[in-house]
Amino acid sequence: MSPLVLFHLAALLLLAFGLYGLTSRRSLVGMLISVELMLNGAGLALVASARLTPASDELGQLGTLLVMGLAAAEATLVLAMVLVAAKRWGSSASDRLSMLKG
Amino acid sequence: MEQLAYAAYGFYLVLILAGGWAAVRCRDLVRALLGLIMTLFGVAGMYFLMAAPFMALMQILIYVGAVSVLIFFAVMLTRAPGGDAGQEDEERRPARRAVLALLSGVLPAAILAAVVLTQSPQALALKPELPLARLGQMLTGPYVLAFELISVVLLAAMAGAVVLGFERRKGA
Amino acid sequence: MMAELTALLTHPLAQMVLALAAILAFLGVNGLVLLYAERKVAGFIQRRPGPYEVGPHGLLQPFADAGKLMSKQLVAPMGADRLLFWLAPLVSLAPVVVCFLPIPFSPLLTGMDVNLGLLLILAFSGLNTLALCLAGWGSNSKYSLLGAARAVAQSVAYEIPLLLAVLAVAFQVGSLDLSAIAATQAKGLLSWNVFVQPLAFAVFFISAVAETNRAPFDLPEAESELTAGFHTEYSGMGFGIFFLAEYSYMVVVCAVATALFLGGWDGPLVPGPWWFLGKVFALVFALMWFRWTFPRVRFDQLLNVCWKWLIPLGLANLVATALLVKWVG
Amino acid sequence: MSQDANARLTGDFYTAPFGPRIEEEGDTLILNMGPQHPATHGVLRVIVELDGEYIRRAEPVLGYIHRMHEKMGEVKSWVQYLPNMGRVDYLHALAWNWAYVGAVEKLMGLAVPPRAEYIRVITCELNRINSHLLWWGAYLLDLGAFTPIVYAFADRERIMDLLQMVTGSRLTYCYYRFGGVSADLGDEFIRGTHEFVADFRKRLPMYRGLVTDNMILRGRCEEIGVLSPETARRYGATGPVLRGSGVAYDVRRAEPYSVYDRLDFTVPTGRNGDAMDRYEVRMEEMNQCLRIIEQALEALPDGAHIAPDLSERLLPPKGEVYFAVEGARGKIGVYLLSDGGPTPYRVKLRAPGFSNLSLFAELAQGTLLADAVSILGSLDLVIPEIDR
Amino acid sequence: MKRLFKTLQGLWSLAVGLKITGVELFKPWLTVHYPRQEVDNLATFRGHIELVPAADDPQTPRCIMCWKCVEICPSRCISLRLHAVGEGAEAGDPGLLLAPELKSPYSAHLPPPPDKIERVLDSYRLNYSLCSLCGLCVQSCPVEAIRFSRNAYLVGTTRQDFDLDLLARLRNPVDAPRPPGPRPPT
Repeated sequence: MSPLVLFHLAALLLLAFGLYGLTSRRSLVGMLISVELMLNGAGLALVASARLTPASDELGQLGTLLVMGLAAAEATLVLAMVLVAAKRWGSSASDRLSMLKG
Repeated sequence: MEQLAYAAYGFYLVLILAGGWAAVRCRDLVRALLGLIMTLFGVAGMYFLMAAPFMALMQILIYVGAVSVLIFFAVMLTRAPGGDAGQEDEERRPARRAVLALLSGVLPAAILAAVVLTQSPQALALKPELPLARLGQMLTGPYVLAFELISVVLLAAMAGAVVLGFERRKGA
Repeated sequence: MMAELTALLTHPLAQMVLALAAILAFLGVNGLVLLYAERKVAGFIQRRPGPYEVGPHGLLQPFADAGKLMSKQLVAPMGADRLLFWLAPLVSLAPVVVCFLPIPFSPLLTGMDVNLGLLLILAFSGLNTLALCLAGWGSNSKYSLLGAARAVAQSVAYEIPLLLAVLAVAFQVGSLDLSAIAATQAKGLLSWNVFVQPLAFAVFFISAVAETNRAPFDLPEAESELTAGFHTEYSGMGFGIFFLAEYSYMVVVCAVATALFLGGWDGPLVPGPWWFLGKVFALVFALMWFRWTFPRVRFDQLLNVCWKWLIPLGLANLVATALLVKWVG
Repeated sequence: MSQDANARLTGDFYTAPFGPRIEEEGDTLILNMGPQHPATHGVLRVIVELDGEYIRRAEPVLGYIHRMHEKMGEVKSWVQYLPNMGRVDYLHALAWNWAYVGAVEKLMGLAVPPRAEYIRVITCELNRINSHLLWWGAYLLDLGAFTPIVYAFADRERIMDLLQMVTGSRLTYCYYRFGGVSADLGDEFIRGTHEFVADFRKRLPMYRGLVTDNMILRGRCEEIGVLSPETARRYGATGPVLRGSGVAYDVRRAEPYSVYDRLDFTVPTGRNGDAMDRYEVRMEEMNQCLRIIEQALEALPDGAHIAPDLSERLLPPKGEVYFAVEGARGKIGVYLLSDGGPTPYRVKLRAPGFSNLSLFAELAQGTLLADAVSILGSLDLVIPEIDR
Repeated sequence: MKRLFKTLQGLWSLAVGLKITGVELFKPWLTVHYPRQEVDNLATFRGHIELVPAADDPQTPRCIMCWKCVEICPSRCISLRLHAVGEGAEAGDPGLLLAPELKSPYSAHLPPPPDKIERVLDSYRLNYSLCSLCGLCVQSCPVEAIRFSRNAYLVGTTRQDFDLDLLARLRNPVDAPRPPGPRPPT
């Protein structure tokens, strides 16, 4: 197998783990962790493609960098949301957040 | 040298596998977070392997240093009152959910894997390491819009977090 | 035979292993030396002899303490998450070893010549926060938990001015390589960045004190409020490793400060590495001096210093540096 | 065993009356500060309910070193009760000595020779400096400065050497006797005290430079634990705590005893009633102590140091008496009820620390944990005195 | 502007603090370094009490066995034993053990002892672990037969080590006070 396929398979593994976690987890924080896994998979695939195919190296790395920035922003927001949710419903389990307006 | 690279790849893959398993399966959220961190290190190692050390270090700096600490904070602040701190709730019908989750996780990945295995282009030899200055030039040149956008998104996230946090303080 | 050996020794991997071994040895010795030095400094400031009984002038005291710590039973408190509890000290110490790799003791004596050395140190030293979190969480103690919460907020906040100060120097030199940065300051005393960028140095040093959790910013362990904060529950070698890690981080930040601002190995008469070490330990002494002089600040004051003073100053400095670099060259 | 019984057994007698959480949201944390905690300086236990680092409620729990001093007074003879006094408040032992001795003298109508009165003033004020110095060091220790307490101990050491010269002890003095003091002052003591006063005058500015003016200390003390004069009066606070709130109440001035009415000194007061004011009041009080000592040394008359023909087998007349002195922590009062027998019928000790500690729950509410430590330190508590 | 000034003033105060500790750093030690040096101010130190020998015989205590010290001691840490010799001395008669010229409420109900007996002190024990060093016994002694020792270095590993037989210590001084004055550091 070529190195490219190996890296892509690792990225897919991350995607699978992330999707599995996202559906099986019930707490917001657990889901956030799974999302981070998936984002990492995406980053890995991007960089691998950029480094090992004729595609633009800069573009791949920059894209991953931007994904990382997005992840940071997302984590900040989720942290705030989890706090509010925990304050209102006493739990961050997603099932209990079915109410539309608190 | 070739062997060494494969050995390193195997090591990182093991990190990713074990970490990923812990991240999605551990009932204790802090342990799950620890799994995530292990995975992040595995990915960082793979970046190193691809001679993209800047990406690897940014991965550690941003993900491990900032994002995981934030997640840790979230775990800490959402303690359930009953004392089962940072634990996932028990599922009423765990088997059904697990099967569904497994399907939803494995199916898309399997399809994509098939594509990757059959349609993958021939890999090139590793390109020379990208100089940092080049990345900077790209960021301020052709991709300045993306850079600006991510700045705006970060700012908005920060402002949003502050607003949400303040609302909480008022309620207390 | 000889040629093979030489080839093996010059292999980058072998070099790295050698460097790691050297760093580990250095860490151990450094921990012992600083343990002794801190007590002597405290003693002399307080006009007492400090350790005196074990060995001549108490020189063997650190060994006695290390022996004591190592021979103590490892106790995890009831209800603690044992995995996290014992992992935390290791997570605290392991990254330090990596942080030592790119530190340029002299143009030749560098563990690993990385062109992103600065970034490497910043990335790995951030892991210490994580260790404090794990320790606080895993201990199943309320004091530890409060200490961990403080540690998170403090190091997340102070990482920003630290980065800003470092970036200003990196802009000016145009490199993230510590050796390269130090090399630009080898043109005598006035070329040192502490005179070129005094504001950045001040911001960096204050943030470094906070990042290493040293007094007066030692809030995560605040003895008189949180008993010992995140390491309340640790005894024996668990505590010992935290201790070693703290002293190692002190040396790391002081070494970075030396390379970035104090001219690195630059100095007359004696060889470069001695100058480098001398400057590092002078800064370490300053940290100790602070600790034995000042009261501890309060948590909100600590964050206020960061947000109201250090970050604006660091930003202004960064912008000014960028403009100067752009216009002057 | 049933679940309920289990819960009752594992619970804590004190946390149960602490009551249910204020709000139903489980966001608060109940933290046990003490009985072994570096900031409580002894076996005081404070239960605090925290919201983050903010204190919702704080409640001191007393009694961990209750030693039944009052009850002991009923079984020991009048003379035998003397050594107990040095143990009530070990930091200002001589003031407690004085309070008890003074009460018995008042009950018996015993005259004290003038030299003994001046000796008492000199030694008691030295002891007061000693007490304030220890408070100073310990308070800064609470605030995270490790060195001042060692500097304070260097000065304390000199005071203790001086007091050892006349009392023979270094901490728990038992020096005053009914009708005088147990030993006379020597020339060496007088010379040493003069030297000490001169040297300590020079040390005070150093203390100011080292910490009092320090930006960090001011940040930790100013506007922390603001105590209004009304609240202070309501709780019966005395001493520097009350004076820090601007009430110039000092037993030495308000109800002068001994020869204090012949000595010239001012009663320092604060303005805002915050921790910094209490701090400044104590620092200035040390200065005033020096003035008092100087004047007393100047005016020290010759003569006997103890009233003659004092029998050990003392039988005071029937009656009751209350005598108060100004201790380092506030008003120390001793109430004695005598039925004419060989032992007191009832002894009641008024400890200033008890009233001052009662303030803590109100002052600490809504502050940060670190501020609560600062407030607790600024009250200058000696736990054995609170429990007695 | 005012805030900036205040901050600068605060920073200056930090520098002043550093200067003070920096100066102290180079001053000599203040501590008396115990095993090598000793304090020299024990002249008035109250150690445990000890018996004063009679003027003519250093082996005999001055004590007249009046029991006053035993009575006044708040913690009852002094105990003495004696026996009577001479005519009329019978074992077990507590009245014999009291000095005839001294009366106390504790001895008031006892018959007056015969005159012609001589009393011999067998032991004078001090339970030092109970003693609070108040000095009442020393003060109450009518013949100044007790005084404070200057022994600040009494140590022991068991509680019994502090149950001192003062008579034996008088006859056989085990730990005589060292000559005063600091010893040079070794």
